[in-house]
Amino acid sequence: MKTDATAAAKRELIPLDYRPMKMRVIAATQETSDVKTFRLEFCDSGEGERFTYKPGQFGLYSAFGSGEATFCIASSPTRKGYIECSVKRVGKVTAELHARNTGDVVGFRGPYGNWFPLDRMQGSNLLFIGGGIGLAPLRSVIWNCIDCRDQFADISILYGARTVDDLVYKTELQEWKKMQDVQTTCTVDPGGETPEWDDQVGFVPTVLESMNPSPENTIAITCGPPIMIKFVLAGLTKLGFSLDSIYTTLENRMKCGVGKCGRCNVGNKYVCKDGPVFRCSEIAELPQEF
Amino acid sequence: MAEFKTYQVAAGWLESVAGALREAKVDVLVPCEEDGCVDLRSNQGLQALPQGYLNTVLPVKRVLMPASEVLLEYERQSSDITLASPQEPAPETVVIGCRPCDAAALEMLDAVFEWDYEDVPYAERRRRTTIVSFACTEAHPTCFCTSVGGSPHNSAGSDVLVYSKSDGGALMQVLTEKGAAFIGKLGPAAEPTDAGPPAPPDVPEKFDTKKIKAWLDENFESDFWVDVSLRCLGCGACSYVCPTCHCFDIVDESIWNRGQRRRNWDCCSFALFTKHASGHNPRPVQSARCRQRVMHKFKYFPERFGRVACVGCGRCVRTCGVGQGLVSILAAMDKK
Amino acid sequence: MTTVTSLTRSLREAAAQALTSGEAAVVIGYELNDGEAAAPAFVRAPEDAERLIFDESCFGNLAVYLAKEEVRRLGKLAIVVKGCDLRAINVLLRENVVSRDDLLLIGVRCSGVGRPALRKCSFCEVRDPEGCDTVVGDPPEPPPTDPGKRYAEIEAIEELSMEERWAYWQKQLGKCIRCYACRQVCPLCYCKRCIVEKSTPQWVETSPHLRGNIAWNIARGLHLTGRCVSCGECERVCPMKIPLGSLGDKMAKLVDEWYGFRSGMSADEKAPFTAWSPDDPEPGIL
Amino acid sequence: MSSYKQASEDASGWQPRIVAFLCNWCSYAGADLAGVSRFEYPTNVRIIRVPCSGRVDPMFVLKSFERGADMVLVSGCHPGDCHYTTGNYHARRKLLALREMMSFLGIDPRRFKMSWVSAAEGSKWSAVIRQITDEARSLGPFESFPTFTLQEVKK
Repeated sequence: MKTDATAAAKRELIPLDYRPMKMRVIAATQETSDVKTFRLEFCDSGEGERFTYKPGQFGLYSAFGSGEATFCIASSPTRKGYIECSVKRVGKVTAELHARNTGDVVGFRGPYGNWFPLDRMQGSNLLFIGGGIGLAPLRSVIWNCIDCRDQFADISILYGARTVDDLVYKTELQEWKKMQDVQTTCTVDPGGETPEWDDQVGFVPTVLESMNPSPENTIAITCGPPIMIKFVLAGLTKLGFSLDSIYTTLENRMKCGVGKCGRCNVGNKYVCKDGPVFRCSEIAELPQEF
Repeated sequence: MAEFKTYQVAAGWLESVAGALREAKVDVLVPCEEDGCVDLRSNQGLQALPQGYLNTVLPVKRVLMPASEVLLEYERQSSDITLASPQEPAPETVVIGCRPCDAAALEMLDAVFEWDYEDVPYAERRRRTTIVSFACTEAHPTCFCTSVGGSPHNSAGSDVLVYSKSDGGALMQVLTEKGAAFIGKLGPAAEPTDAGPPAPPDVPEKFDTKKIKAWLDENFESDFWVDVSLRCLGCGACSYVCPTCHCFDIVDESIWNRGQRRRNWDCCSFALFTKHASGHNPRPVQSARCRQRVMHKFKYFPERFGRVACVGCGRCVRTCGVGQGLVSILAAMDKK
Repeated sequence: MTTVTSLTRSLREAAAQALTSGEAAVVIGYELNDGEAAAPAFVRAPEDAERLIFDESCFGNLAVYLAKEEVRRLGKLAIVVKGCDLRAINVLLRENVVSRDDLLLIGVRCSGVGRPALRKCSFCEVRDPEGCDTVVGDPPEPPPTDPGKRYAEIEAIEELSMEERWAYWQKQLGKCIRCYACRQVCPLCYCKRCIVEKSTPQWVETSPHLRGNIAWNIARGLHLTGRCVSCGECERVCPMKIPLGSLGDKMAKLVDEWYGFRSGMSADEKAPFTAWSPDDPEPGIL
Repeated sequence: MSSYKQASEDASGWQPRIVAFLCNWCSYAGADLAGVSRFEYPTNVRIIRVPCSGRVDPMFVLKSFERGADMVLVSGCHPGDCHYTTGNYHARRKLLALREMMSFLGIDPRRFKMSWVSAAEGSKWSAVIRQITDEARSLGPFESFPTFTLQEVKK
């Protein structure tokens, strides 16, 4: 079966020479002290017109001179003409990207990987649970769902960060909160609140339990730091969610993005090809190396 | 599929074909010995071809996937970037004298580099490279090709398989169109023959890959990994000399506003291989990294591409500085 | 199987004794590996001490394991050492990587290892390891040649012209594939994060081109200056057979001649790069 | 000042590039004094100020060569005069080891210089620079060192 699949794939090989497309920064927003969001448009408008992607897919962003790094596309494909990505400054490439501003050119290869199961999500209640910079991949699918609001039942968003400053997409969180047909809850870790903070205080899994969402016809999608995911999964299971109805993304290191360099290999999966979006029931069967 | 023949050539064939190829500006790579190291090199006198060499230090992999190669070059202007492809396209290359195990490994590299996405730098070189392997006449105690489905006369991956004779002549089995073109360079010196190949040397089977796969399926978590990895120092020698290991890194190197993006060999034994910028490391200990290397070759790769990612060349056994041979690990699993 | 020598027998006894008494949780020694040469062994039960051997194939320097996290986790370590290995341990002691109290040293009196004998054995002056907790083996034979030959190999390179030296090293270092076997096998390369793994800024390029290889080998050579004990392990494990030992020897010769210092001869010494004297030679300083 | 430059510029217009790491307390002040005192010296030297000559890691020197320096100079306080007491003693051991290793590898050790220049030695500074610039010029471009070689990226 595997060999058949390989043979079939071989017939329609996509040539890849690792050459990135050039993209120009058209807006840069400082989200927190160390997270910056870039809005990028293709320098070559032809490339821009041919470019399509689905929420959850990722790309490799080049800061020429420092290298490439992998980030999800944080904007929704329903918003045409640009892509956005949010970058946390932690190392060499991200520091170099942070130095880029409006008008600068960066490189982009992609989109790569799979995407959130929009087909399966149609007609279901959606529960998004994000932590920290983990809201970036969720943001793509959240806006996608909001932009096609009538295709889905209830939409709930739970988002937390360590401190108020660490909350990303602050204006969009306000926007979501104002929407009648979206339930948005934000929380910060105990001690991370400010005197003006008027939402929840507590860890995401704790707040999740107090929200007590119903597993009935609900798909949960969660992204965030590994420790949060671990406890969110435990919480959701306790609430009656099956692992089959929970999705998350794996964030292994990648270099090629197309299943060759071996870096993101977990079990017989390449996170870059078979992921980054995984059903939690699939993840349960993988070696725990992520 | 075209029917390919077997040919017979007399002593001196190598010099004449290499001469003809070099005249046609083809890069001819042959094993050469220098400082006790046999390796594939071009532009050398053929008298340097060592007799009775076991195998080259580095496998043929390094011709198709060099230890370091330029993917692209770039120049930053004030508000733009100019990109350029690497200098020259890969030259037409003929590798003469690699071993059948190394050639067989190319099928595994093909599987990785040419599924779904086609890796252009690799595929370009692959198309332009002809592989003329020398069948083994003797086996080293570290060889184990027969344990992983190969043999000293394995024709997989080769364009021509050469059976050398003691008088300097050879029997040449043509296997592909590229191989037929190579024989063409020999002209009438290559006579078709019905002669069959000599008997291969005996390479004892050391383990059963099916049993190993079955053991691996059940033993991701096992003290075995901790025990066998204590010796491992976490260097990349075994991977770098491995004909099938293909993991790579992509780095930028720049000066002022110009630079290049390079692809370099990388290795899952290195602690930094999977380490995130945040400090989180999915494989934080050497036992996990050793396990990944074995699992990838004997479980994950077979599940994905239908064959083990090992050709039994024995380089890892010979190269390891602390006697951590893959064979002893596999044989131990086999006995479990 | 060869007959068990009296040396091996007393080694096994010493190891079993250390494990039985609880003085050590693990004995790092040598065992027979697939018939051929000896390989590192980690013995954790007294009855397993029977696996241990000592013969001329025990050339590896086991001191490298003392800084390895996974090994240290096993508990208190006992280690089988030759006199030359002890020099590396002396450096680890003086650099506070290991503490003498946490270490049980089983010294082996050695008459040279390697088949044929390693070059370093031909001018060995530490055949009788000093300062060990236990020492096994008969008094060793005196070394066959004089220690004056210590730097013979590099002296041959030094005699070449500058252009010849550059041609030689371009060829040798050009072969490097950056597998880092030299670093990993080195008992003194114990940094948690090597300079080549630091990317902000990237002092040493990771690509195996000549530029990167020169930077890497100079960086490694200088980080080992005044520390290297010339155990020769880097050269032994190099898959590309680069004569790495002569880089270490060159710097050993330098600190020997300029500062009268030889690394690892005792655990109390002060390394040349942590010491200074107003009268240090300074040829060529303007 | 132009007289010096004109006298020694070679036909192709090539000029040696010299990177100089100067300690903040002595040599940098010495170079400053040379300027204030209007001592002439060639403009081929690019000065990088460091807190102490002991701060100069051999990798700084290598990086300079990788990026096209024809000569590297490290200059600090005279022995005994280090602002931090011993920094220059450490620099002396460490950096001369680098020079010896360069020499062993066949990398011309004349490409690496050290000097002791105090804050009062403006004239010595200009003499040192004149001397090493002349030497760098006679040695020619440092082509044997593997610097960056990039193709001309065309628009």
